[in-house]
Formats: sequence, C-alpha cells, structure tokens
Amino acid sequence: MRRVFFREAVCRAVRETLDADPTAIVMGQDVGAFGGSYKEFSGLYERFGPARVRDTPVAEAAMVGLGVGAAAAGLRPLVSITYMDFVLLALDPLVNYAAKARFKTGGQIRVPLVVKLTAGAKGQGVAHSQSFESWLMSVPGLRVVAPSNVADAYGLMRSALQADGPVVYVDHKRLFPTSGPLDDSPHEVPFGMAAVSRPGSHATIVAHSYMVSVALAAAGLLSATGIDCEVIDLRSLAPLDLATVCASVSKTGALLTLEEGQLVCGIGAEIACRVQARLGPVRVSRLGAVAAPISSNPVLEAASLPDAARVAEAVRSLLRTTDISPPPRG
Amino acid sequence: MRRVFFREAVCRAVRETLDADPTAIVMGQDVGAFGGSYKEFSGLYERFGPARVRDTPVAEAAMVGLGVGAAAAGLRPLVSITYMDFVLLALDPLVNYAAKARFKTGGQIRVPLVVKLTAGAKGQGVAHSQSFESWLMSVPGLRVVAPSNVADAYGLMRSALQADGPVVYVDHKRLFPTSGPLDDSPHEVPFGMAAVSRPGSHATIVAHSYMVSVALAAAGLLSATGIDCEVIDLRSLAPLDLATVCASVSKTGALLTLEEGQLVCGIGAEIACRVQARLGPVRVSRLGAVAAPISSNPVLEAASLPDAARVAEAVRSLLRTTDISPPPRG
Amino acid sequence: MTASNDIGALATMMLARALESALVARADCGFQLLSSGQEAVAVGLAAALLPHDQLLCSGRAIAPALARGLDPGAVMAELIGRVAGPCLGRGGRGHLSQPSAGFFGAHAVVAGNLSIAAGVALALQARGDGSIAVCLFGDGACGAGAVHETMNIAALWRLPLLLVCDNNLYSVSTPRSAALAPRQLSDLAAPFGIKACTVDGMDVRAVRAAAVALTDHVRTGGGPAFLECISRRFESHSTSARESRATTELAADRALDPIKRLENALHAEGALSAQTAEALHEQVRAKVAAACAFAEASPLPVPDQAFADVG
Amino acid sequence: MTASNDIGALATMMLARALESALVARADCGFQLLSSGQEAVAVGLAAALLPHDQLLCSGRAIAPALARGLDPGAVMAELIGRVAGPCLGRGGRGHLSQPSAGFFGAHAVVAGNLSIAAGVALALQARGDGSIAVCLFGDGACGAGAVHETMNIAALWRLPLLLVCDNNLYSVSTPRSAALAPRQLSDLAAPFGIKACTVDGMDVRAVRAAAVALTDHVRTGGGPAFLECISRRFESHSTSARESRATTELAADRALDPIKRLENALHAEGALSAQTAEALHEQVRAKVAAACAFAEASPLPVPDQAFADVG
Ligand SMILES: Cc1ncc(C[n+]2csc(CCOP(=O)(O)OP(=O)(O)O)c2C)c(N)n1
Ligand SMILES: Cc1ncc(C[n+]2csc(CCOP(=O)(O)OP(=O)(O)O)c2C)c(N)n1
Ligand SMILES: [Mg+2]
Ligand SMILES: [Mg+2]
Repeated sequence: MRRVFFREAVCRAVRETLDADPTAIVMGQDVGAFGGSYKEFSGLYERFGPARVRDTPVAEAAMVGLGVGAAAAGLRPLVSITYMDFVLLALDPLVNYAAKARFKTGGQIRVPLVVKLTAGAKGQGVAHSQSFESWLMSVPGLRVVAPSNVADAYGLMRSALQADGPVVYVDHKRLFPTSGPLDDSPHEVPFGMAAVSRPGSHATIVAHSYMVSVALAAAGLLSATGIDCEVIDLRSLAPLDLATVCASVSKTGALLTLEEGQLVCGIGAEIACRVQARLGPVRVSRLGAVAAPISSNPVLEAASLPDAARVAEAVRSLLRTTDISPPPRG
Repeated sequence: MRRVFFREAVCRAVRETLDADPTAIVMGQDVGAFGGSYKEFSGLYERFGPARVRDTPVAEAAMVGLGVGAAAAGLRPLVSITYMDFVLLALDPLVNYAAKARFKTGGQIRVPLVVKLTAGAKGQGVAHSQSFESWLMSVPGLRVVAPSNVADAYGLMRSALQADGPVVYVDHKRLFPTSGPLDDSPHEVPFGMAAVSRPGSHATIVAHSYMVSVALAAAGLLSATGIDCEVIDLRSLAPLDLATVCASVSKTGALLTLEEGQLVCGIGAEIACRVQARLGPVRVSRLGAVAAPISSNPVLEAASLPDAARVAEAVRSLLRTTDISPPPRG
Repeated sequence: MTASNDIGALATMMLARALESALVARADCGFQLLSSGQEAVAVGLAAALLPHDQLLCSGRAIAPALARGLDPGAVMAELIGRVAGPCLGRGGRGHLSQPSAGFFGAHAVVAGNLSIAAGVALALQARGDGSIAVCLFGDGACGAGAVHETMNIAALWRLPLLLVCDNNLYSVSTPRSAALAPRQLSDLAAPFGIKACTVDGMDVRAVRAAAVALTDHVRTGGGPAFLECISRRFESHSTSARESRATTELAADRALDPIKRLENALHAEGALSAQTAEALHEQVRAKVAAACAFAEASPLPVPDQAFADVG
Repeated sequence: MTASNDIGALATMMLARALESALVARADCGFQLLSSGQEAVAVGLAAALLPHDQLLCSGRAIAPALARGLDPGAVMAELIGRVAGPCLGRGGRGHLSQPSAGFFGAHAVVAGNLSIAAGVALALQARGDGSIAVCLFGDGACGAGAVHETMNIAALWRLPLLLVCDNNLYSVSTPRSAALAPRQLSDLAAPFGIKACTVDGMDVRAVRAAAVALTDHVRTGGGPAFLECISRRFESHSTSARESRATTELAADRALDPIKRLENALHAEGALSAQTAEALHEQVRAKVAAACAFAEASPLPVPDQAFADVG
C-alpha cells in the first residue's frame, strides 16, 4: 500500500496490462516520449517502444477508427483523447461501429477497445471543458466508467483493459494531480459497482469523477451544521449500480444528484427517475453545470460549475422541501 | 387550406424563405436537381439555381462547418443531413462552434443556421435509424424542434429559418409520406410551445415527431376500453414547454413519456424530473427504444421500437400503479 | 481462389448478378444496395487476395461478399434477415460480415470503414504473417476526411492496407464531377507517397492485374496502396431510390457490361465454348435456386436473443 | 495596412513579442498559447489583407490578432478575461475574435476553423465585393480530415479562401515528421488543383511576398490557395505545457528570430538607423504599458450577464 498520484495509478494499470498482454497497445497524441498531457503514460514509450505506444496525428476520428478496427481484429488498444470535447470528432466509429459490431455481426466481431477521455473544466475554455458522460452512457453497447480516486483509477483501468467490448474510461483534468493510497498487488475494480464514499443519514449525494470530492467537501460543510450526508460514488455509469443508490436513498429519503455536465437529459435525470421508479417518490433535486458554455474566464468558469457551497445549499433546500405528497387527481 | 404531404410542407417553408430572403441557401447531399432524398426540396434547384441550392460531397463535418461559417458571416443556410446518425460526424462545428459562438464572442457573432436532420427507423439498419434528440437538446445554445404533422413541419421550419441562432430541425423518415391540411397564407409556429394533440382525462402521453402518431393510435386503442388519454406533442424540445405538459399532468395525475430514442438520459427522464419538480410526485413511466442497436431486420426493428400496443400497455400498467406515497424515512 | 482464372471470374460475376435478380424479385427484398454492373471490381480485386487477408467494403456489398467466397445461401439469408446468415440476420443489408472467411465486411456509413480497415491492417501488421487489409469504397467516400486521415496514418505507419475506390461516377444522384475536385481520385494518394493507379473497372482482367500488382506491393512491406476502378452502376442507387440518370446514359452504361465483355473476349479467344457457357449459366441458376431455398428455409431471428447480444 | 512596409512589420512583430512577455509576467496569465517566434507568419500574412477580408486562426492567436490591427489593450483585456476585451472577456485564450476588424478570429479546436473559414468565404463570395477569407492553422491541423473536406469543397466551388499553414514543425511534443507523411504540407493542395507554395516563415518579407501573390490569385477569382510557412515556436506549446525539445534545438531555433532578422537586414540596408530602432523599442514599450494599464482598469465579467447571452 503506497501513496501515488492519480496519473501514476492510471499509468501502472496500463503498464501492467502491456506487460501481461502482448496484444495491448496505446495510441494517442503525445502519449509517446512525452508521456501524455498529464504524464499518465510516462515511461511506457521507453518500456514498450514505438510499435506499442504510438503517437498519432491530430485526427481523433481516425485514432478511434483505428482503435476500433485493431480491437476488432485481435489487438487490445487503448486510445487516449486528451479532451473529452474532441470525442465529438470520433463518435462515428465509436457509436456507429464499435457499439454495434457485436450485435450486428451476430457475435462474430467483438471490440475490446478502451477509449480514455479527459473531462471537466480547468481554465481552458469553451471547447476544452465539456463533460459528455450522459451521452455516452446512453449508447447501447458502450460501457462507461469514471473513477474519482487513485484506487478506482487503477482498478477500473485494469477492468477496462480486460473487457470484451468497448469501454469509455473518463478521467478528469483536476484529478491527475491528486494522490491517494494504492495496494501494491495487482487487482481490479469491477464495473457496475458504486461505492459509499461517506456514510450519512440525512441526505444522499450521488456523483462521479471529480464531483465526488466536491460532494465530500460539501458534506464536510454540512456536517458542521448537523446535516449528515451520504456520498455515493457511481464509479461506473454504464452499467449503473442502482441498488447501492437505492439502498442509500431508502435510508435517507432525500437524493441530490450532482454532475459537472449539463442537467438536461443528464445523469441526474436518469438516476432520479430510476430511483423513484423503484422506491416511489422521494425528495429529489439535481445539480449540474449552468446552461451555458464554460469560459476560460476564472470568474465565469467558477460561476458555471457546482462547488461545495452550491452543493451544500442544494442539500439544505432539498431538506427544506417537505411536501412530496401527490397532487389532487383530476 | 389545402391537404399536402409533409415533404411539401417542408419544401414550401424553405421555398418561401428563399423567395423572401436573398441570403438564404440550402446545402446538402442530393438536395439539388434530385430534390432531396424524400423530395422535400423538390423544385428548389430549378427555381433558385446551383448557387443557392447546393449539392455537397459526402462530408457532413464540412457541410455543417460551412453552414456555420456562412451563417456567422451573413448568410442564412439550411444544411440537410439525410440521416440523423451522421450528425455524429458534424457535432464539432455544431456543438463546439455554433452553439458557443454568441457567448464566446460576447455577442459579436450569431449563427442563424438550420441543420435539418432526419431521425427514426425505417428498415435501413443500425447506422441509419437512430434518434439523438436528447443529446442535441442538452447543448446550451442549440434550439431543437421536431414536428409531428404537416402544419407544424411548415410553421416550425418557417420559424427556424427566422431564428437568430442555430436551430436543429428534426423530421422523420416515416413522416414524409404523411399528409395533412395546411393554411395557404404564410405563418409561423413559434418555438417553445407544445400542443395538445388529443384531450383526455386519465393519463398524459408526452411525445414528439413520429411518436405522436403512435401515441394517438394507442389513445384510440385505450379509449375503446374506457381509458381517456391526453396526448401532448412537444413540437419544440429546446426550449421545452413545461407549462403545457404540467397543465395536462396536474389534470390527469399520470404521465407516460414516449420517445423513439434511447431511454437512458433521454427526453422522458428530463420531462419526468421537471414535471415532478413542479407538481410533486405523480405516477410516471417512460417508454422508448429497447437498449440495443436497431437492425434493418423487420422482426428486430419492430421489436425494438415503441408501437401503439406497447404504448397502450404502458398506460394501462401506469394506471394500475396506485402507490406513489413516499417510502418510510430512515 | 476460384476467381483467379477467367472462367471462375465469369462464373462469380454471373452468380452475383443472378443472386441480386433473385433478391429484388422477392416481396421481402426491402431496401438493398445492388452491385449490378460493378461485379468486375469486386471479383477482380478478390482474385488478388489470400485466405487470411481481410476485405472491408461499403454498404454495396453483395458482389464483394460472393467474390470473397461467402456461401450464396448464407448471403441471401442475411440479406432477407434470416438466422442462417453469417450475422444471424441482424446485420442484413449494408452490414454483411464474415471475418472467418476473410470478409470483415460491410459498413453502411460512407467512408466509415476506411479507418476501421487501417486498424485491421495494424492488427495484421502486428501478427506479421503477411496478411493485408483491403478497403473497398465508393467515389462518394473520397469527399470525406476519413480518406485523408487514413492515408496519412497508413503511410506513416506503412500499414498493409490496400484502398480500392469503386468509382461508379455517382454518389446517389450527385455526379462525381460535382462532388470531387481531383482529376483522378487516385491522385489523392500522391501527397502521401502512396502508390496508386486507375483502371477500367468494367474489365475484370484489368482490375485483377492491378490488384495483383498492388497487393504484392502492400504484402511485401511497401506500405499502403490506392487503386481506383472506374465502373458503372446498372440500377438506381438503392432499391428504394429514384433513378436520376437519363435512359440514354443508362443504356450506354449497360453496354459496358463486364460479364458480357469477358464472355465475348473468352469466346473470341476460343477459351469459352457455347456448351461451357451454357453449363455455366446452368450452374449459376442452380446455385441461386439453392441459395434462395436455403435462405427461405431459415427462420427470422428471435428478438430477445438478439437484444441480449450487445456490446 | 500598417504592416505593409518593413518598419511597420518590424514594429508589429516587436509589439506582439513584448505584449506576450508582459502577459506571461502576470500572475493571472493562466493557460496561454504564445506566438513568440512565429510573428513573421502572422505579420507577413496580414500585410496582404484588405480591411474587409476576414482572418480566422487557431488558438495561437495573439500575433495574428495584433497583426490584423486589433487594439493591444483590448487584446490584453480579453486574454486576462476583462470586459474591455472584444469578446467581453468570455472568449479569452484561444478564442480572440473581432469580426468588425476583419478578425473573425481564433478557434481552439485544431483544424476546427478550416470548414468555418470556407463558410465565411462562401458568404464573402455571395457578397461579391472581392473580399476573401484566410484561415491560419498549424501543421498539426494537416493531419485532420477537415483539411481534405475543406480543400475539396473550396476547389469545387472556387471559394475565395486562402489556407495558411503555420508549420512550426511540432504538434505539442510530436514532430511534424512523425505525424504527417507528405514531404511538404503544401503538397496536400495539388490533387485539388489548388495553387500552393512553401516559404520560410521566419522571413517576414518572404511570407508577405507569397501572401500578396496568393491573395491576388484568390481575390481575382482564381479559387482557393494554400501557403505553407516553415516557422519555429520559441516557447513550450502552452504556458502550462512541458517543453519537450532539447535546449540545443531551442537555441538554434531562437537564432532564427524573425524580429532580429528583419532588424539586422534593415540595418545592413541602411533603412533603419540606431535612433529609429531605439524609438521603435520605446514606442512598443509605451504601447504595451498602456495596453496593460487599460486591461488592468477593466473589470471581470458579471456571470449572470454572460450566461444570458447564449445561442
Ligand atoms: C456518412 C454518410 N453520409 C451519407 C450517407 C447516405 N449514403 C448512403 S450511400 C451514399 C452514396 C455513396 O456514394 P459512393 O461512395 O460513390 O458509393 P456508391 O453508392 O456509388 O456505391 C450516401 C450519400 C451515408 N450512408 N453515410
Ligand atoms: C481536435 C483537437 N485535438 C486536440 C487538441 C489539443 N491540442 C491543442 S493545440 C494542439 C497542437 C496543434 O499543433 P499545431 O496544429 O501544429 O499548432 P501549434 O500548436 O504548433 O501552433 C493540440 C493537439 C485540440 N485543441 N483540438
Ligand atoms: Mg459512387
Ligand atoms: Mg505546430
């Protein structure tokens, strides 16, 4: 058990996979000698060479297309796209081919591809700050995971690199510099299992990726005022671990969904619906980005994203809402 | 007031706009002499010539990029993409530029562009059958409309071609051959206004585009068994007319959301959340596509999409659910 | 390879033409993309391929699938959505696939298979057994950026990839001249240092000769190559699309029929007797009848099984 | 055009360099893409443009914005997120824009502005006043399919579009040679029949001469053109990116400084006296000081106003 940086945890999982699986390769912009934008591939090029750790041109569509084709034909590629914004250039091979290959070929073709996307805002402006997890998790055939901490970054990447179909691995600009404990022995974190990051009894906050730390910070603020929040880290968005979320909400009776992306047709909407479909009405509220582009302007960026204070306020007003009785029938 | 085909209503709105506005142009694959895949541009090439009705190469990214740039620089382009599946190739200019231009330039640049997309399944298989409205309506800066009938096809297209920002106009393969009455005098259907397609008292079915006719057919089946459904045609997905939906649901106390696209993070989830945020708990259920690719196989396609029978059954089971009382607090 | 000799090529082209006629004659034919007129491109190309090579193509995939040696009955079954198809009837039109037969297969997104094929080539390169990937696409695909991104990476990485443009001069109703600026589409390869040539796609011998030369180049580590074949489409874009060409133009196109052309040549050369020809026609008729019967006998898929097989 | 003469060009290059130094010296500089070393490309190009032309560029936009004549104070204000910026401080780094000044502006998506620029060219063509659109992009953008799709349509439609590749030999850490197969990037234009050439991007006179020739070609209805300028980036990719190049390589690059090069040439030609040079430096210092003061005096934006201005 050592303390490592998030980027090191990602790197270790990829390195161990390339060591163990000769068909595993990495492709992306500046993933080679440079070691990746966040040093998350540092040392891999030196260890595995240019045939297995490949710098690509700035051509996201072809990068993912090559990854899909290579995976379908027997390799296990990890394709890295440094900004999730640019997966918009690569959705055709991912959605129209990879997600459908197994179904449309009657199981003849599998696409064991990992597409690593870095989401979130950190001062880089309208085209370098977006979070599209809700889109990707809605695509049948895609699995989507999004670690919030070092241990999950490692364990989920290990699982992603062993999956038999396409996996979207979402990390976050603000997570790479964070650090945490990591078990020295190789291990996986299975898909479809959320984690209780903080036990609590008054309200449930459901989040993933960087927003988990925001939720925990908010829970800290609230506990000072006697409000005890449970924080659920989804970890896996597709498949989604509804059982863990429902167990928490049936205990607390209040659900706040938290995401860095847009609220409209977002993750929170899906979770709120599924939880209530299973548990019946509970107090629910959703928090996400303001419905506007995310500027690199520090004032505007800060104002457009959820922070601990806003999360705490959202929980307070959620707990203020008492009336969840049905309206009069017409 | 004459009876015209859906495709003629679209064509008339575009023709009238090109007549009135010398800056208006049409771009797309086979929109010229061929008149569009569904004859929805028939006669425009002959009337306005190759400079204003432009056949393009198969290059969706550049088609939309050119439309965005032309709109930003003073033209009013309509870019047609025959299959919504292929907007996946053009999301970068649409989402990363058009939707953000006004905000990021401080209002210096507006993008009065209409992107016409044909959604839905009609026997053409996994990459020619998808519906991505939920993705597009979640993008701040995009307006999304989706007519279900001839009158709205005309009126919403007129409005789209007069908007001051980017509009996604969604039509449907199964709607082009339909016909209906259309007022002879030019008129618009404003954005953000849903319509009550069928008044009813027992349950509210909310749908858009082709699914409205499926909802109406289901309402017909149900009325035979004494269940009286109100059918709301959203018409506009962004902005969304929550007031009309809530007025109906507060009357019926039961909401079925119906969409042809995927349920996960879908339109139904958004509507269900917003309605309950405003009205408190109501009986809700969501119906959409099966979570699988849509095959061209007639049996599989039919099985993967909502039809009148499934909608009717969903309404019946929705009305069977009585318990919407909150769960015990922990 | 059955098509490696002229009689075999003739037989395969005849089979493709006849199978399509049988297909469109069916009430349940539905939306289909036919190869009629373009058989020589698929057959001439396939003649240059080895068993472990992989062929990828556009949605216009019937002749390519048969040329690659897929069973006509299985192909027919897939096209009408029966479980005896290689994709269990789920892929159907535009998505025929049988990798075990070296036919990675069709993808109905125009230019969508180009980067996929480069990925397949990357996997084959890693395997190192000299197999190559071949991507067959239409002229319309040459307007897409995928051509550029794929050629650039394939050239940089010296991928064993042959790009074959089946240029039938139209993208649906749009003439190639109105959609593509290059004088020849094979010119697109030049900036990347990719070996390229253009041949008459209605002459199966010319296609085969060029394909053999370029596959050798690719197979022996020369990096990617680009082959343009000028062909003619005899039917409208799809079974559900209006015909946009003048009847005079169509008549002139049909006069170039690659099947008649080879048959006549062989007759002239004394390589094909009237009896052999009649026997061939008879064999093809029999094969198609058997294929239809086989497909007919196969059931439609069970939705729940299909929907369980995703991702 | 202020930069149409050598002294003006020198002054503008010095201004860009000095403004960037002042910017990076600030605590609130944040993530920025600097033009340092590449000033001659922007300035030489801008010298060939007319007031109604529109310049679009990549995120590396500071020298292009100043070369196009934007007010240094407004530029500085935008870069540090103040409302006195032309985008009210919302666009900021990578998204500078002022269409009224002929600077349609920056877009931080690599190759993202290419098809947008073609659309602007289409609008200018329709206006018919002889204005042209110019898109400045990096070598990295040449790996993207957008280059292909844009050149093809621009050539077909004879759009008044000049594509200018500022080839600084790197995409972040990736050498151009590892990312792009063509011998010269201007070779990419050939298949489309697009007039193209490659010049030394560290020589502002060479850039200007080529830009004048190609803008004339485009302006007079000759259709699109492509100009490649070989340049050097003096700083790391961005203010937040690690430097990946060897110090020896960097030193050699910096020895090619386009500002010193022009200054020395003018000295040698007796066209720039020591006093004039000193006066120029003094003017630039003053302009930059004024720009910083102006930006400093401007407030940060009010979120609710900004968020109301969407779509
Ligand atoms: C990306 C994309 N855009 C549009 C379409 C619709 N479409 C199907 S086939 C076709 C024409 C393609 O022409 P070409 O590549 O020459 O192939 P051909 O049909 O002539 O064999 C088009 C536009 C598509 N399938 N994919
Ligand atoms: C589509 C896209 N992919 C990746 C990036 C991240 N990125 C920003 S600048 C850059 C390098 C671009 O290199 P080049 O085009 O040569 O411009 P330069 O930075 O050298 O001026 C990259 C990869 C991006 N902005 N857009
Ligand atoms: Mg064609
Ligand atoms: Mg560069």
